[in-house]
Amino acid sequence: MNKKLLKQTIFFQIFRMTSALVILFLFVMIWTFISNGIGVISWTFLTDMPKRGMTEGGIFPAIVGTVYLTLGAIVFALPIGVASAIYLVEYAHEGRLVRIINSAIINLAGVPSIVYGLFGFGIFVVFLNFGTSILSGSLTLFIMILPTIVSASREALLGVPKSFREGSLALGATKWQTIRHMVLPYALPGILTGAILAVARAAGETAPIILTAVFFFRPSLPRSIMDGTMALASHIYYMATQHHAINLVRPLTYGSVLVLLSIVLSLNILAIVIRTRYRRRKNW
Amino acid sequence: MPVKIETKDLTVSFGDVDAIKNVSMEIFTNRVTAIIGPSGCGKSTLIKSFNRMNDLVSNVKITGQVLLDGENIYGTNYDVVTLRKKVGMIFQKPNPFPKSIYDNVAYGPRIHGIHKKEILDKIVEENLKKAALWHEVSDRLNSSAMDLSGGQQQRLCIARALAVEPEVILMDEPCSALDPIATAKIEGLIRTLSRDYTIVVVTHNMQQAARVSDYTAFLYLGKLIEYGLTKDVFENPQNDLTEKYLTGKFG
Amino acid sequence: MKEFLIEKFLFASSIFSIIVVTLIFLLLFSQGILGFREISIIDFLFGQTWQPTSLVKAEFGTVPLVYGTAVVTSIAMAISVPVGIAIAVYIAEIANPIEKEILKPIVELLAGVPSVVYGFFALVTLATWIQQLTGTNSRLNALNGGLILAIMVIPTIVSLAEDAISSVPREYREGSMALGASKWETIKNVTVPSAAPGILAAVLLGFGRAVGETMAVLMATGNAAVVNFNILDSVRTMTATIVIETPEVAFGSLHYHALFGVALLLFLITFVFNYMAGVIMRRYGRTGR
Amino acid sequence: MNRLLDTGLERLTAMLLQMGKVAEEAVRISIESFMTGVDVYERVEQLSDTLVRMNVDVEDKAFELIAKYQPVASDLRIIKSYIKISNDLERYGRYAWDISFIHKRLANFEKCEDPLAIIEEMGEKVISMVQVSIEALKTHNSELARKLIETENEVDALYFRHLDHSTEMPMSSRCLITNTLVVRYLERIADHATYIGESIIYIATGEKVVLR
Repeated sequence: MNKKLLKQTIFFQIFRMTSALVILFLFVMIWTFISNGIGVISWTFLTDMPKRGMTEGGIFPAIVGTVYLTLGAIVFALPIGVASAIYLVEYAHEGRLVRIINSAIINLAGVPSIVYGLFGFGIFVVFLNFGTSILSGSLTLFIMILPTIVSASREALLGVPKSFREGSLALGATKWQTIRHMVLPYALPGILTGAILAVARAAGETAPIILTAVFFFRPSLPRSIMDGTMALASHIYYMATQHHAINLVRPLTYGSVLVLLSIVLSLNILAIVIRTRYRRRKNW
Repeated sequence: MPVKIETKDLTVSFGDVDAIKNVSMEIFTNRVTAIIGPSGCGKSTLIKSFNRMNDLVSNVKITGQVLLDGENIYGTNYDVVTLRKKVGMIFQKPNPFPKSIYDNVAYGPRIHGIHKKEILDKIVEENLKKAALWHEVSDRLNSSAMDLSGGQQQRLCIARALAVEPEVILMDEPCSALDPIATAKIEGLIRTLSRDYTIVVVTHNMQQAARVSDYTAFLYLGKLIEYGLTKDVFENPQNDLTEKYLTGKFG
Repeated sequence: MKEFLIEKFLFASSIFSIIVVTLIFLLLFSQGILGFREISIIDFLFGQTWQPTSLVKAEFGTVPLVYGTAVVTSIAMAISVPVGIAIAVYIAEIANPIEKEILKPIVELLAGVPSVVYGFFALVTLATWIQQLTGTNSRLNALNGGLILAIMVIPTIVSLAEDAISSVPREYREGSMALGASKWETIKNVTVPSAAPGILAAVLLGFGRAVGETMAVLMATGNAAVVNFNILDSVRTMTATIVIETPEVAFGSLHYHALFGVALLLFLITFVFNYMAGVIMRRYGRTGR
Repeated sequence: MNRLLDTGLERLTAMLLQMGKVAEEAVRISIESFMTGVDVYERVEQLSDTLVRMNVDVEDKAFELIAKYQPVASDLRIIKSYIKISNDLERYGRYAWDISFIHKRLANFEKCEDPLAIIEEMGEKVISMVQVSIEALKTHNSELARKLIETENEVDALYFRHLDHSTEMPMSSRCLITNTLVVRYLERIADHATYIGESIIYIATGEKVVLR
């Protein structure tokens, strides 16, 4: 009996150590970026244009570019993703079509981001001739995050009890009235969580935008969606690997990483907080 | 006796399975009709065909007719929304919306275009009174319906259904999730409401059927086995299956 | 009428996903197939040399790229599968509520970190550690890429495997414990085996993620398209190849089509693994609706 | 499947059949003793008292079953009828006691020969009715129960014949009273046998018949 317990304790401790190790890794990584990057973070770093071949100055155009690209993606993805989820949950009858749509969504979710990049490159940049532009990048990111939004919205809709719908329909509400008043409001936190996570993911994506939207260096802010741009993620990549004076710009690179990481992790934390609060408040 | 609902050769199937087979019956105005039968006999399916809630199931097929005031509700031009306004429904598990007590009752009227505060106030009060809930909640209409007890929630659902001024109220095992005292209150309410409404109650509790109903229908494997005055069905059932079911001698 | 229009709009939106998948495949296929007018499929799949820009003789053998992807992915999976499952088991079965409250969000944050950030970390920190530990000459190598990839795949495996383990019915556990089994025996003999299909699906999806990961491996592996059978040598993956070469490729050239060919190969590999994961998940609960 | 209620119903039936036995004996010996002039007053009084007690027991048991199981349909009909039948059986005992009481009080000095033939015939028929009613009860046999009506009619006919007869024949008032009362008691016993028959038909078919 004691041997049994000893074995159990040993295994549990191994598992606990493993988990702790992964936490440790995250903290070490974040600490690396904070300790190396905090020095360069300043108001001017965030709001200035890059200067002297990006060895000095700020990353303002990159931040702006990331915001544009991300906003563009979510503006397309949210309505279409939510609409798609509503159709699948509320309207579609189980059958061939739903199965095909489902497997399409599952497969979209699994497509590597670089393939999205190449797709965006082939379709938007080349075929539709949008060129290397915010539009091409946004559309590419939109397609990339669409499955995330659909899945999150679908889960959120399915989480609304059937009894709400029955109750409303039984009172003579139409299907759309029921969805609008009795389903969507209660699915909203879940949909929102999904949307925020999708935004975070889009903001951090690099490969697709390298092929569709960004330039190594662009000294001015984009003036229209047909302009190319800089973006934080790609900026980090270029500064870390492509710059002619890698060591000189390393502090700035750390700073950029810290900015990107703060944005993305804040969004993630926000999503987690919303979800936790909503789960706690949920009383049905 | 005026007939409110009449089914003619009603058959409801899900896929290949017939849940209701050739049921023809008349439901009388301002009477309580109980539908009893073993689990899976089609009781719920039967009443859900009275307000077309079965339509929500994807592979459902319905043949025959259901006449409400002589009009076929499965007719091509019949408006489901109007139907469900006329035929309210109370569900097995109390399903108040996670809104305030007031908004629960006001939900139906609002959906149907009533937005004036004074009118809504009146509707809410009137129907909470009808559902015998008013004196328990009149001081906290704006608190969440989810904080009410199970029995109160069910009465709130009844008030909510009454607020759209139905003529028929369908109840799908309305007390199965409630304790005996809450059950007694709902049963009393059913008797009171039967003065103004035609009520159809599905129940697996035979004693409840005996207590609240004027007429009792016994359903077995989707077929209407016996239908008649409750006192006759319970004292002297004509069909051997009914007898066996009522006395608990079911194999 | 309004209801009808709304339904049509919703329907159109949901069809969109099908259209996109089809378009992706069609594009990759049509562009990739053009390359095979000049490159033989045999050479493409089994050629030992990837030299698309050589002026002397351009060669499009994907073996070095597939090898790079395989090595990096194998290292990543060898680490992330046991670690991921261990953490999933810990969260689902062993951790007390407070540990759970901490671990779960951290795993989610780990999943949220952008791959370029991981790549940068591998480039500047992890590579140094490995170099100090092994004394290798090439700072950026397959091991470096595999390690960082392992960290990136762990959250995928943990969250899906944890779902699978958590959805094992309580009764199974109670049944086992009631027979006098210890918690560990219950986990080992009842809970984890019952969750096996879900865990397998998690591993497959993790694999799909590892194969398709781009930026981190691009920045961590050194990108030399050679086959050396040494994990401390530099390698180049399929994904990295696409990122590096696409921006500079001449539109419509043979090289251009060859890159689409690589993407098609990548798409098909990940498709197969995601499909298998999907089938497993659909068959064993967690319906796809 | 054996229901909890079944055990109770079996117990109730057993009590009722026991009552039947006692009642039958009371009726039989009271009539026979009247014919033969033997005094069985003590015995019959004992039997009648037993029946009164048992009737209370049956009623208690029946109410217990109703309270516990809320029986419906045939179960409810059985219990409701058993309460009535138990009452009828108690009445058998009571009239048997009445007969033996009259016999002891008025008739034991000498016999009033003349209407004895009628009383004897009635007595036989009544005893058979009591036996048939109890037999029908044992098996819930509605056919058998229906047969009671014929005998009941014959008993009634004899009763009327006695009434006609006694006004025409000169008789001592003692004899007149004795015989008339006994004939009347026999007629009542036959009535109760018929009631039992009605109850049995109701149990078996749910039909509420009036056999008289």
